[in-house]
Amino acid sequence: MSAAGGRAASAPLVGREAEPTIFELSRPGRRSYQLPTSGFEELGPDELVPPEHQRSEPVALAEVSERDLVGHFTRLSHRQYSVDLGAYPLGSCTMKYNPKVCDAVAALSGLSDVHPAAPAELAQGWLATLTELERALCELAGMAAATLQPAAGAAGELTGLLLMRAYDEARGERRQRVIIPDSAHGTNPASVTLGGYEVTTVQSDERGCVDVGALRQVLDDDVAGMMLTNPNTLGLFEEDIVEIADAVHEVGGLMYYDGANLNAILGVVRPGDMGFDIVHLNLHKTFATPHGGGGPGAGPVAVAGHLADFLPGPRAVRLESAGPDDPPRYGWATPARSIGRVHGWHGNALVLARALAYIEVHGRDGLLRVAERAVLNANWLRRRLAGTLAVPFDRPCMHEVVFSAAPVHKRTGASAHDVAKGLIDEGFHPPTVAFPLIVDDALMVEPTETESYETLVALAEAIERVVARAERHELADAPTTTPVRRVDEARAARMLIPTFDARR
Amino acid sequence: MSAAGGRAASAPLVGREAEPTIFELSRPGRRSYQLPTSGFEELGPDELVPPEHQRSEPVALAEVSERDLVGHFTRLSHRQYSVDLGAYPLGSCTMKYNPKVCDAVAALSGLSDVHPAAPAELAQGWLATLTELERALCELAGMAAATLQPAAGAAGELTGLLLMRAYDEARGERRQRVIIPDSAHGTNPASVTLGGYEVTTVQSDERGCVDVGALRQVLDDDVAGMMLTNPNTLGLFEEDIVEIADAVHEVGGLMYYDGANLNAILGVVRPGDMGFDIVHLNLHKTFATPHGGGGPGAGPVAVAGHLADFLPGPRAVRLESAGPDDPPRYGWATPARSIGRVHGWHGNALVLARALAYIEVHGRDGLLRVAERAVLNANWLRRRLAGTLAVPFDRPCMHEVVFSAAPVHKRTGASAHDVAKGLIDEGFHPPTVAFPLIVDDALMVEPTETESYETLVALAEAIERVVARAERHELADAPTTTPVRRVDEARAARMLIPTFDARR
Amino acid sequence: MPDYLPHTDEDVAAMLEFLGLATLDELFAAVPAALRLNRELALDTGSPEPDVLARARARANRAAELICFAGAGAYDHEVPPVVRQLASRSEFVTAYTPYQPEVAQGGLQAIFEFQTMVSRLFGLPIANASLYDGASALVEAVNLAVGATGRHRVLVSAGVHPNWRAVLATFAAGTGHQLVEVPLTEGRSDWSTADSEEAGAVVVGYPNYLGCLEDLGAARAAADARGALLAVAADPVAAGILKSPGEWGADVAVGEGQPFGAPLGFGGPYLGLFACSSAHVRRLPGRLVGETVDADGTRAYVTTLRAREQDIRREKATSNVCTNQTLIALTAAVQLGWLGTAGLAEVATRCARGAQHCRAGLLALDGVEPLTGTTPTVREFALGLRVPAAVVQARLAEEGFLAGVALDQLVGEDGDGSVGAEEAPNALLVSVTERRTRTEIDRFVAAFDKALR
Amino acid sequence: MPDYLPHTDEDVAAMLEFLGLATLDELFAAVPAALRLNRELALDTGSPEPDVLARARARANRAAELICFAGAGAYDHEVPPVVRQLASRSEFVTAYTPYQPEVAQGGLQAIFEFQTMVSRLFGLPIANASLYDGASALVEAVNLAVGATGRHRVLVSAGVHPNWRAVLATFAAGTGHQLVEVPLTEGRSDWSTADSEEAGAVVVGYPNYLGCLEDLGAARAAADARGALLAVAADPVAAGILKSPGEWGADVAVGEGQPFGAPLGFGGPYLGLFACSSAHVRRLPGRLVGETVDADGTRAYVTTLRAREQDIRREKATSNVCTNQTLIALTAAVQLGWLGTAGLAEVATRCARGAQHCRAGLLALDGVEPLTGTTPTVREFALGLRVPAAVVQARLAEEGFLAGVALDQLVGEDGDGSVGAEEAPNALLVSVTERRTRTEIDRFVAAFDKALR
Ligand SMILES: Cc1ncc(COP(=O)(O)O)c(C=O)c1O
Ligand SMILES: Cc1ncc(COP(=O)(O)O)c(C=O)c1O
Repeated sequence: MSAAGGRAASAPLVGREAEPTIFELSRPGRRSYQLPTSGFEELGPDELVPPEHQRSEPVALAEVSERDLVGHFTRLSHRQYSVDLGAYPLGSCTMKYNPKVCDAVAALSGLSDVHPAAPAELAQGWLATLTELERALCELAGMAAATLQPAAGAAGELTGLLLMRAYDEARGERRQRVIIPDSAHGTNPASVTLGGYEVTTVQSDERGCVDVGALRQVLDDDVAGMMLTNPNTLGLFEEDIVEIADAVHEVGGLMYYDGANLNAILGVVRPGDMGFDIVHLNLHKTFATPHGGGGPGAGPVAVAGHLADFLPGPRAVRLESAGPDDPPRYGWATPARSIGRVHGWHGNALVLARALAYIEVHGRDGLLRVAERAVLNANWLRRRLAGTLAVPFDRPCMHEVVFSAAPVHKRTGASAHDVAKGLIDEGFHPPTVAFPLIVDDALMVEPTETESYETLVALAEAIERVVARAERHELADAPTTTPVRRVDEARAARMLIPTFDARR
Repeated sequence: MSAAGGRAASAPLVGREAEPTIFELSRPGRRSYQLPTSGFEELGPDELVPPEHQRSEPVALAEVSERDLVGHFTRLSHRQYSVDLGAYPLGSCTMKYNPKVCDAVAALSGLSDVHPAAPAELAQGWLATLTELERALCELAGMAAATLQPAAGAAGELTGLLLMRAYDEARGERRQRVIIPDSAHGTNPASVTLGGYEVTTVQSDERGCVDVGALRQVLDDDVAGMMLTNPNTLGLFEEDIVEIADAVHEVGGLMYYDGANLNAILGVVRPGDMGFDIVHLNLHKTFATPHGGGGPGAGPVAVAGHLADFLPGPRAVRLESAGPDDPPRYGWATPARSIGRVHGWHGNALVLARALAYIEVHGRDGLLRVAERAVLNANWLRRRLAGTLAVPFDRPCMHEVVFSAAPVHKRTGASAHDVAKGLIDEGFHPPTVAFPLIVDDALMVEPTETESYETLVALAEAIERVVARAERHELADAPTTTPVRRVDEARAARMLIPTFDARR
Repeated sequence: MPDYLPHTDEDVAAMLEFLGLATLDELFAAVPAALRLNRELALDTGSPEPDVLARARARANRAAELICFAGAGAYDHEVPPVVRQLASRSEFVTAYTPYQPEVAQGGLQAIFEFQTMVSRLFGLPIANASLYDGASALVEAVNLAVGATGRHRVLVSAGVHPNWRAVLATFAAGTGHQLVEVPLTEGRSDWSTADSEEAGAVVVGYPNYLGCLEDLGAARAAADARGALLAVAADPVAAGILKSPGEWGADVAVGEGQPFGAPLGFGGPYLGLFACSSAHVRRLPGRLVGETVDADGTRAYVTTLRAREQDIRREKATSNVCTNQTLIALTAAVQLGWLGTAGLAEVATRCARGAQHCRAGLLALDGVEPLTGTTPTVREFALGLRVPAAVVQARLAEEGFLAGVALDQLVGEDGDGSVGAEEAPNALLVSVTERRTRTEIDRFVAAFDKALR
Repeated sequence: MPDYLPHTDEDVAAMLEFLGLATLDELFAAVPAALRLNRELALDTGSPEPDVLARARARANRAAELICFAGAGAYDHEVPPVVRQLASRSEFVTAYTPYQPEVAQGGLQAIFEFQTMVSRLFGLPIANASLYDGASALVEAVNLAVGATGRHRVLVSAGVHPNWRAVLATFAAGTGHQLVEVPLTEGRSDWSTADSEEAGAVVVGYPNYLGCLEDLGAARAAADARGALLAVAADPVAAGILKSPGEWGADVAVGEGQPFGAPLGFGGPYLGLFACSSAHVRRLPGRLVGETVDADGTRAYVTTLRAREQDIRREKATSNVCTNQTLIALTAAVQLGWLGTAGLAEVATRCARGAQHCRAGLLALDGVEPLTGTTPTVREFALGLRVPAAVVQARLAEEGFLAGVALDQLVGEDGDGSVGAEEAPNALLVSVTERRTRTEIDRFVAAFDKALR
């Protein structure tokens, strides 16, 4: 007998049982689907597909009633933390509140029901959206032009590296190395490899920033460029950025800006003005695309003028108008020396539309406030918690702050990981743990600008309580209030069960 | 300091704390609202309202950020059981699964953005919707015409009683009494009073049905009519319905059908064919309007031909077409001897549109299946649990079954109420308790047709386990898995706190 | 044959066997054969969802596309995506009345908050958990007043919405209340016309349905003179800038809550708001949520004073109300949470500002006269036109506007105490909400001018 | 100045004071003054939500209103209200990547179910948690094959979607793969044209982008002959009635998951599907959810084999993918849960049925030729027209149809191994989904006839 789809015992509201998989809820012969009346006689696969191509049996999916489908996924949703439930201070992830108006924009039929290969004349609204977003992003980044195709930050990074490469080749060069700081996000080195470069890591200094001396030592004319995020992944502003950029430029390298931390500097300082040549922007972080449990995002890449010709294509462009009073018209154009496509179509278009709406609602004034409040919140927490956790780099931070639980760990045996689990029982999603790698027992807190003063206080108090529990050795069991207790991650890798069918 | 809007500790997923009220989350100066750019100079109340009418201070509402608004109501939603989380076998309430397509219909701008006083020429689609629904309901009820105005079942009842009254008066009579069985829902006697009649209660016999002998004893020419639901609130079909109707008609009374239980007989037998003259239908029960935590519903009233002239108005009607090929046209008409309006406009229109969609998706075939499966499910549970709980009227039931926990109560001290609380910990919403009043320790179970066999089995097993726990005297504490434990209802009435302001 | 039922053929067979039955039909053995329908219902067979959606789309209405200047109790207010999204969470939508408070704290707390908001809005300490609509709230208010005073005579201002008065009259046939209409003079109730017999209630609108500010001091005096309670039918948006009914001394205040987050929806589901003084709490109609504690002493909510209600009190209940408008009340709590203190005041101010601009513009046209003299109005106003209102409506619809509400639709060709028979066909009630921009209003006035010619 | 920030002026003042700062600007003291923007951004000031929504509405596209016969990897499939509603639950939408499994079981379990569904669909035991889109999944498949074989040469059928091939080529500039195009003959890959050197991967579409059924046996043989892995780019809907890539012997199967619940959305966000044989699990790109237990032994889910991923393995990771398309994968799990075994087969069958009817109708017209000879097609098909495809598209748009995809838009005016230079401008790819009724198709054919004249 299959499981009962109407039993809510897995909903934290009324129980703590495991939710059956949809396959366990399945019963042959049940169905949810309804298709429109087509008016066709009922030809089956036999008449439609040559025998050698026919599937012997239909794909065995779950067979559930609509009622069980709804019960199942609604209960699953109750087993999922989210920004809409509470603060989500994951450092580097910028889990801010996402205005619902952006959902409404993305749901508009006039945008969402458009085929990506529709002729440009039938998709003028979309082309206008893309060109306006490109313009706004370029203004925010201090860049000349952008591609909106990359589907996430990492895709933007790789695109940027291929731009470096194309630029190199156009110069007749074949540089081999790209420099990244040891604090860099893991996508940076991974993208460097995929871009066909070797990674040269440069140490951070005791202030948590790029060691300019060490940098100079690895710079030579084999260096295609350097990837940096500023503020960096420690939440610190690289004050020597001009010196760094100059040094890289001197050896003929390009500066790449990892825009995952742009939230901190909107309207304050622009990557282009810091000397960067290529910038990717994580729209799903800064521009309030809800993160969807791991995407979709968007990672547009903006570049300085000398790189515009290499951008992926086609790009939406505004066409010359026939007359001054004619409405604007838009078309597609591929840059002269384009590296080619980096997405099957035009990028994550509905995410792009959301980002434009976010920018429009906030405007230049609102975006500046975003940065100010994000930095204010992080600094307040840094100062407030300095007595509770270690602050490895104790100076004003930008939009996030990295603490270390190492002293607590040493004293009590409770690691950053344990502190994180303890915080769950306090009603908060934990900060990022174990990143950046250069800080022991890192707890990386990014409150974002949308959390209130009261929430910051409550979060600080919760962390203080958790550390106190650590001192009393009470964290080993945490979390205790969640539908499942601490999950055995090692076992998952050791006894791999990647599908329901692998259980047997 | 106000409460922290970003703390999720009240979400059952991560905690068990109380959720602050929105007033506790409030901080003067915060805001969510955004209004469209109007283009007006900023005149204030002083220029707009004469001084003696001006409010001295703005209405003190909560002041929260959009983020806190979302956190608060999302967390509240996690503290609320619902059909979409699991089975809701509340007897008499027909808590079936509501197809989401009905939500989509009600959300269509072309329907939901229409002003109720729009001229008929601009609202043809709505008038068509109303006439089609009226036709379908009349066919289902076996009646001639209907009003769609009543906003719920009780409003329909009162409308029906006023129709009786108008009919009486048109006959030059002034009857004083209306008969209802002792098993009737509380709205029936309450409506009778508001209709200006006196209630005469007729006992049920040992089979749970109207005692026809007792009925005859109270029938005379002062009786305006009788209200009955069939199947009745015990889930039993009144087999003597023809005799009952004849007897009432003989003394000149009208038969009123309380349609809250129509789900059981869709397409099987019709109130009109049973001899009823007036029928109200609870669209929010049978026709899958989600119940909304207590409404909105809709309670259309359908009547036999001799009462059509008395119906409330205006009613949407199909007009004579100019030519045979012309599209249908619709207008409003008020019946000749109408009792008048019973709703500020045309009834709960969007609920009516949902009901029509439900009827269309199911069709005549699907509606019959609804009744069959609803009755099948209830009977299966009746039989299955007959050894666990008492079945006061042990014969085949219709769409619901009334058990009694009285023997358990006597044996163990655990009442139907305790059993209900125990069932919550099993992951089920409890059945209706303490109704109908004529059964001691009643547990009234209406599984509805949308719950699966597996769910019925799980529910039965859960009830068995709870009764076993009762035997072990383990229920006094239940529920234990919920965000709040057993709620002190007596205290609420004794120390009335009906608003946040009354707390002080 | 797609539907929503989970039963496989095997399920049906196994369940029937368990019951000792051979066919589904035998489940209905208790139904006398002679009564059975024994034919198919004269309805279509079931259609798949996409077909039904397409059919519903085909029933779209032209009025939905027009820029709305119609009001009369149903208003085109801003409802932001955030409110729609929160209020449509399925936990709220698919719950029943909170009979089991332990698993219904979400809905209960939201309604507790709603009650608090309504109480503050109307300046009265008690508010219930909703009634069907403004009209039904008024019926209950009158029932309460009659019950409290024991007097069946009710003075009803003709400034109360004509549909609400019609509903009052319908239900008065059952309760036996005697309704006395008090006519308007220049848009205000003229209490001097009513005889001075004792009464149970005095009922007045604020602003009244023609948009005019009534003198509630006079209404209170009229009530006191007759030993009656004062029931005020208040516009809850205008209440954002007006002295509250409670402050004016009302015993009961009712209102139509649609402006707080409910779509126009062709008139429903709307929301009856109901507030009263503490003296009358035990006569309160409908549900009431109260705060209490759970077994651990944690704050909790529950429906309370249930002994008033029909399921317990039966024929002696304060009202017959059971299912109500809870979801719309919850929506209103979300919408008022979104508006907040400043937002509600701002919406009310904007409506008034737009209405004044619009009124001035229209009155400057040839062929437009005020219908209520110089009495101050807030968010809507009544005009007498040179041509029938229906004609103007039809012409303006061509220009993309819903011009307002033709008053003969509400009061009939013969008029009533608010609008006379001569005025009725040419009378138009125009309303402006915060959604109307200055440009829209100016275009509307220009189009109106054309339509009058 | 409405926005989403909760800070009152007092909050800001108090927080600054706590930090010993006088102004917000001092927070940015670390930013060298010379770098500061010191002007306002050249963007508009913030607009209230209703204005922004109105602006977005004004950017609506004509294509959205047309009856869609376009495909080429992006299809107009039925997405029912129930799927939209479930997939847009805010817990799913506003969560992050599940770094804390104890509070992310909901998303994790949904993705575990998604992986199982994709695995069954493609007939391969391992499926990951999503990639960006079909094109990026193909890039990762080739990377995996090259990594597994150590061979950089890759044979790519010209029947693989031209945009995907373009993306492959772009990224090959970084990885150094050598891509060899294998042309089509009558719509099928002609492996005989490729030299027989060793290769890392053989890549083929099934059906290919022109709608034709490739001989996967021949593709498998071509791979075996060169020591290559076989990577199949499969249409996941057609897979509902076709022998699975796994059954054909594919080592990796990828696909564009858009048809499972994602709107056309002008091309994104879509969903890269990726499945492979167990041998390659440690080279798998992207996230993988696995089942495990919690401390109490209760079943639980967690992302696993994380040592492949960039945040741990850095430059040695199997891929650089981090943020991905989780919500779209979850949507696909809901949609496939809704379709079920019978539904997916039915959708695939209906597409084929409609496409065959449409194809026959169009081929019967004067001025329409098949572009792929007699090779069997399933749900879409390519035609050569008498007039340029763009002209037909424009004319049919007037009649309310999106006529298909003009192939020169994909392959360029000069064509490629799938469509020759002479054919390209007049070539049209037509696709039919289960949403197209017979009446619509017949009307389309009639309008097409007119458009050709
Ligand atoms: C600093 C940094 N760089 C790059 C990335 C990669 O972006 P994405 O996850 O969108 O690929 C992230 C996000 O995870 C990040 O935090
Ligand atoms: C048997 C019966 N009659 C009448 C009613 C009253 O209907 P409503 O709640 O819609 O007013 C109900 C529902 O509660 C009921 O179950």
